[in-house]
Amino acid sequence: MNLIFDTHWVMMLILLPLFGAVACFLWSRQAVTLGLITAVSVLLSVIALTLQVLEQGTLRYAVGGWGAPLGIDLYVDGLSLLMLIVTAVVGVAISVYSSAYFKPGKAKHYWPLWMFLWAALNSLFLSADIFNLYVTLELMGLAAVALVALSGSASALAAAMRYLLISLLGSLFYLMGVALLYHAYGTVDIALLAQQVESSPAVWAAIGLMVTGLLLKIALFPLHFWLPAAHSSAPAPVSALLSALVVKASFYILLRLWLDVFPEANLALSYLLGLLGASAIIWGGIQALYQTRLKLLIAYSTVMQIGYLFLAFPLASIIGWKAVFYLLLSHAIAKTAMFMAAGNILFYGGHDQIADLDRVAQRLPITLTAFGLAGISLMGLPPSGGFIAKWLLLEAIILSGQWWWAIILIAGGLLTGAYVFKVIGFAFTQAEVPHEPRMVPKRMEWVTLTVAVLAIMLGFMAPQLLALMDLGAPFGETMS
Amino acid sequence: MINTIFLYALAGVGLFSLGLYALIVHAHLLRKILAINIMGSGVFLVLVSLADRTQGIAPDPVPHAMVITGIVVAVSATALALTLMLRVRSETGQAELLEEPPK
Amino acid sequence: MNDILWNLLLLSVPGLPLLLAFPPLHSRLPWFRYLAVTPAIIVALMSMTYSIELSWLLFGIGLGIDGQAQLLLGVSALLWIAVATLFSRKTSNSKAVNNLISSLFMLTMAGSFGAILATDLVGFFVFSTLMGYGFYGLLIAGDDLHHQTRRAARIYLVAMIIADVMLFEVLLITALVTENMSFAMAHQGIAQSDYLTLYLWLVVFGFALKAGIWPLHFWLIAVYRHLGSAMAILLCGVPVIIALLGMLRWLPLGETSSITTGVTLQGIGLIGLLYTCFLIFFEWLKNRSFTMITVYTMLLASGLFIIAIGTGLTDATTWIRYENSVYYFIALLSLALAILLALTIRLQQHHTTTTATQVDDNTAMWFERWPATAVAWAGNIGSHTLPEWRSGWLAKVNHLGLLVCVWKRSLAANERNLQGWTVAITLFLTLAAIITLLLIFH
Amino acid sequence: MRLLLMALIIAMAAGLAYAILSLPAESAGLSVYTTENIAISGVTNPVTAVLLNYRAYDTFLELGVLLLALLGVWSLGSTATASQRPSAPGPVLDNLARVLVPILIVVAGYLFWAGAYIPGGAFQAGAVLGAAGVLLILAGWRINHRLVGLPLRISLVLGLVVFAVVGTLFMLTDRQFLEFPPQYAGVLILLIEGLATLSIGIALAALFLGADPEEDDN
Repeated sequence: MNLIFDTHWVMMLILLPLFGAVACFLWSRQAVTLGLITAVSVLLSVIALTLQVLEQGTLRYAVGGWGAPLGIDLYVDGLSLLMLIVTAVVGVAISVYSSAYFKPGKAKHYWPLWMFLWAALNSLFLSADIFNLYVTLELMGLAAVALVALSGSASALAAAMRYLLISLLGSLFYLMGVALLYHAYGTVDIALLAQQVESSPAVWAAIGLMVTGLLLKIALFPLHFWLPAAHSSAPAPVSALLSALVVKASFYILLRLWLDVFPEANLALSYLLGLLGASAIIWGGIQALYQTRLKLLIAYSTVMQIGYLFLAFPLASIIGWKAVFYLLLSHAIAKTAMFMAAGNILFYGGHDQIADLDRVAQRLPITLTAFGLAGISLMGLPPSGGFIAKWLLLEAIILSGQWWWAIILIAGGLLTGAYVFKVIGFAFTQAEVPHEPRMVPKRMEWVTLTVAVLAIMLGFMAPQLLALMDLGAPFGETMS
Repeated sequence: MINTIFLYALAGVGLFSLGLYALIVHAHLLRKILAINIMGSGVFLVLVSLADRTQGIAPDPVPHAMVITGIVVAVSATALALTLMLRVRSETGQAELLEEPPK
Repeated sequence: MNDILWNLLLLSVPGLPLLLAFPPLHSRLPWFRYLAVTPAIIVALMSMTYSIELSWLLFGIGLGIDGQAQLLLGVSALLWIAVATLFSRKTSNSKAVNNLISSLFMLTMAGSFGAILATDLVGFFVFSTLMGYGFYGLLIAGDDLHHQTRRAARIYLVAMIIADVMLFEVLLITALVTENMSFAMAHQGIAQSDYLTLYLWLVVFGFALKAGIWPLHFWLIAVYRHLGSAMAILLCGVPVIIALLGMLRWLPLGETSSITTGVTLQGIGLIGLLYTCFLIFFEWLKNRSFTMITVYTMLLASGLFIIAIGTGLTDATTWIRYENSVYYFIALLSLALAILLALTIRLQQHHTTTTATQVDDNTAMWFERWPATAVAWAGNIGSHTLPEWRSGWLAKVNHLGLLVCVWKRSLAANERNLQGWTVAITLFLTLAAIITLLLIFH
Repeated sequence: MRLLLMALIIAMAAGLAYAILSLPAESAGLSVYTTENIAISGVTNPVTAVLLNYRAYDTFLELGVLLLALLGVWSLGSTATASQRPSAPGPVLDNLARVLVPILIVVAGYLFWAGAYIPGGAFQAGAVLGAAGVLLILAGWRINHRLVGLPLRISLVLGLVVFAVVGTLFMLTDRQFLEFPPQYAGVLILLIEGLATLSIGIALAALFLGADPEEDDN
C-alpha cells in the first residue's frame, strides 16, 4: 500500500506521457507498442492518484520544493482529478483505436504528438499557477495543431493554420492578463491570487482579456468559427481528442479562474455568458441539423454542447456547477464515441456524406449501435450520463427560479434528437452511388462500442462521481 | 525613472494593439504570423518593463524568466506556423486563408 | 379576488367540460372545445394556493390548486388545446357520431382536470376513472374501426378495470384506517397502520397498470400501434401522466420509508430501463418506426420514474429535496412527448400518402423539413378553426414557406459570415470590450 | 467594418493603458523572495535561478514545447520546392561560415557558462548555437547521413530527458520533483544547462531545415 500512497503520482502523470512521447520519437518503429504501454501506465497512475487522494484528501505539490509564490504548485481536488480520470479513460480508448487507424507512415508522427498532447493535458489539469497554465496551454495548442494537420489534405492544412493563429491569439490575450495580474499582486499562484484580488482597473482589464482569450479557445458562439473546420478535417481519433478534451481544457481554466480568482460573481457578465451559451445551443443545433457531412455535423454538435457548459454561470449554484461539470464529463465520453463511429464509417466507405451512408446499419451494426448510444447520452435521455447532467441542471434552474433556461435545455435536447435521428435514418437506406467498402478493423468497432456503453454507464455512477466532485469543495462549501 | 518604466509598458500596449490590427486586416499568412509575433513582443515588453518598479534594488527577475520562457514558446510556435504556411502554399497555391467571406 | 369567484372558477375547471359534454349544449356553441379549456388556463395562470371542500358530493370531494397542480394543469391544458385542434379535422360524416365523440372528449377532459385538482383519494379516484372510461370511449368511437383497434381497446378496458378494482380496494383500506380521506390525512393514517405494505403495493400495481409501466406495459404498446396522431398524443399526455401523478399523490412519499418495497421498485425500474433500451435498439435495426421509438422513450421515462419512486420510499429526506423536480419531470415529459409524437405521426402519414414506395428511403428526411412542417401545421390550425379565413391563410402559408427558404439560406450565409476572419475577430474584440465594460460597471 | 475595428482596438489600447497606469508605481514583485533564496539556488544570477531552480518546471515544459514544435514541423512532411534548395554557396558565404561558426560556438560556450552569474544562459547560448547551425545549412553543409537517424534524435531530446531524469532522481530521495539539494544545485544546473544548450541549438537549426533529414534522404 505504501507504494500507492508514497509515490509522487502527480508527477508521474506528467512525466509518463512525456517519456512516452520521447520514446515514440526515438524508436518510431515500435511507436504503437510504446504508446499503448504508456497509455495503460498513465491510466494505472490515475487510478493510483485517485486512491491516494481519496485516502489523504486534496493534494498540493510544490514542484522544486519551493512552494508558492516563488515556485510552482500543482493542485489536485475533485475537479482536476475527474478531468484527469476522463482524460485517461478517453486517452486509453483513443490509443487503442489509433493503433489500428493509422498507417505506419502516419503513426510514427502521430504517437509522439499524441503523447505530448496527453502530457500537456495532464499538466494543465494539475497546474495551480496561471503562468504555468499559459505554458501548458501552448504545449496543448501546438500539439493539437500539428495533429489536425496530420492528414495533409489542403482543407486540413488550412484549418490547422487558422486554428494555430486563433490559438496563439487566445493565448496572447491570456498572457497579457497574466502579466497584469502578476504586476498588480506579485504572484501567479491561483490560491494566493484568490486571497488578494479585489476590484481594480488592472483586474478588470486582466479578467476581460483572459475571459475573452479563453472563450476564443473554447469556441463559444459566436467565436466558434474555427472549430467546425478544424474538428472535422482532422483524422478521426484527433477529432475525438479535440472535441472531448482539448476544448474542455480551456473551459477548465476558465472555470478555475471564475471560481477562485475572479472577485465576487459578476451578475451581468454571468448572464452574458449564459446568453451566449443559450445562443450556442440553438445556433449549433440548427447548423448541425443542416450539415451534409457527418463529421461536420458532429463538430457543430460540439459547438452546441459547449453552450450547455455556460448555462451554469447565471445559475451560480453549487448544483449548477456540478451539473455542467457532469455534462462536460459525459459529453467528453459520448463525443469520443461519436467521432470514433464517424471514423469507422469514413474508414469503411471512404466518405462521410450523410445522404450516401449506404446501409451502414446492416454492415457496421456495432458502430451504429455505438453512435446511437452516444446520441442517447447527448440528447440526455435516461439512463445515460447526459441525462443525469441535464436533470441536475434542470434542478439548478428550478432552484434559481430562472425557468427560461429550461426552455433552452429542452429545445437543445429536441434539436440533438433531430440530428442524431437524421444520421441514423440515413444509415439504413441504400445510397444511389455504390462504393467499394474497406473492412474496418474489429478493434476499432469494439472500442467505439465500449466507449459508447461507458457514456451510458456514466448515468449509473452519479453518486460516486458527485462525491468525487466534492473533494476539496471546488465549487464552494455545500450548505448542510 | 517611474515615467520611463510606464512609457515602456505603454509602448508594449501599442505593439500589442498594432499587431492585433495587422493580424486582422492582412490576408497574407506571413503577415499574420509576423503580426502575432509583434503582439507577443508587446506582451513581453509589458511584462519586463514593469518588473523594474523596485525602487533602487535590482529588478524583479521572475518576469524576466517568464519572458524568456515566452520567447522560446513564441519561437517554437512561429517555426510551426511558418512550416504550416509553406505547406498550405504548396497545397493550395497561395499563402492565404481561403475562407474569407464574399465582399 | 373574493372567495366565491375562486370557488366558481375552481369548480368550473372540471365543471365546464362536464357541462359541455351534453350534446344539446356543445352542438350549439362554436369552438366549444377551446371554451372548455379556458377555466383551466385561467387557473393555471393565476398564482394562488386555494382549496375547497365539496362535502355534498359523494363522500366529500376536495379540489385545490397549488404550485405543482398549477404546472400540471397548465401543461395539460396546452395538450388539450393541441388535441382539440387535431380532433376538429377528424370529424365523421354522421352527426350522431360527431356528437358522441365530442361528448366523450369533454368527459375525458373533465376527468383529467379533476384528477389534477383533486386533493383526496375519492376525488382522484372518481375523476381518473371518468377519464379512463371516457378515453376508452374515444378509442372505439368512429365509423370505420379496424378490428385491430377494437382488440387493442378491449385490452385497454380490461387493464383499466383490473387497475380500478385494485384502487378501490385501496380506498376501502384507507377508509378503514382513517376517517378523513384527504391525501395528507390518509398518508398519516396509513403510515402508522399495519396495512402499509399492502397499501403501497396495491397503489403501485394499480397505477403502474394504468400508466403501462414495465412489466405491465403490454396494453400500452398494443393500443399504440393503431392510433392516430391526436389519440396518441392524448394517450401519452393524459391517461399515462395522470396515472403517474396518481402514484405521486397516493403514496406516502417523504413521510414514511419502506426499504424493501423501495429497493424492489428500484430494481424493477432498472430492469425495465434496460429492457426498453433493448427494445429501442431492435426497433432501430428492424422497423425504424419513430412512433414506436417515441413510445419506448416514454417507457424509459416511466421506468426512471419508478426508480425515483423507489428512492422516495427508501429515503424520505432525499424525496423531500427532489419532490418538486419530479413534478417538473412529469410535466415536461408529457409536453416533449406530445411534440415529438405530433411531428412523427403527422409526417409518417404524410409520407405514406405521397408515395408508398419511397417511405423507406425518406423517413428520416422530415427532420430536415421541420420548419415547413410547423408552418403546414399552423396552416391547418388556421384553416380548420377559422374556415372563412382559409384562403387568406393559404396565401400566408405559402408566403411563410418562402420565408422558411429564405431563413434557411440566410442561416447558412450568416454562418459563412461568422467564419470570415475579419468578422470573427471583430466579434471577438467586441466581446472583450463588452465583458470588460460589464466588469467595470458592476 | 474597418472603422469599427479601429475604434475597438483603440478602445482596447486605451483601456489597457489605463489599467497599466493604475498599477502601483512601486512594487517589489517576488524579488524579495528571489534574493532571500539566491544563496541556496546554486547560481548567483537571479534570472537563471528563477529559470532553472525556482520555476524550473516551466523551463522543463518549455523544452518540451520546442521539441514538440520540431515534431510538428517534421510531421508536416517535406515543404521544400526546387527554389528553396540552396544552390552552391558563393565564396563569400562559404568563407564567412568557415570563420564565423567556430566563433559562434565559442560565444555560445561563454554565454552558457556566464549564465550562472551574469545575464546569459542556456537559451541564449542555444540560440547562438542555432545561428551557427543555420549558417552552416545556408553554406550548404548537411549532416552526415549516418548521424541522421537515432543519434540526431537523441541529441534533440537530451536536454529534456536529462532534465526529467535529474528531477526524478531526487524524487526517490524523499524530495519533490526538480528539488535540487543546495550543495549540488550548482553542478546540476550546469549539467542541465549544458545539455539543454546543445539540444536547443540543434533543435533550432533543425527547425530551420524544415523536414526530417532522415525522410529527406529517401
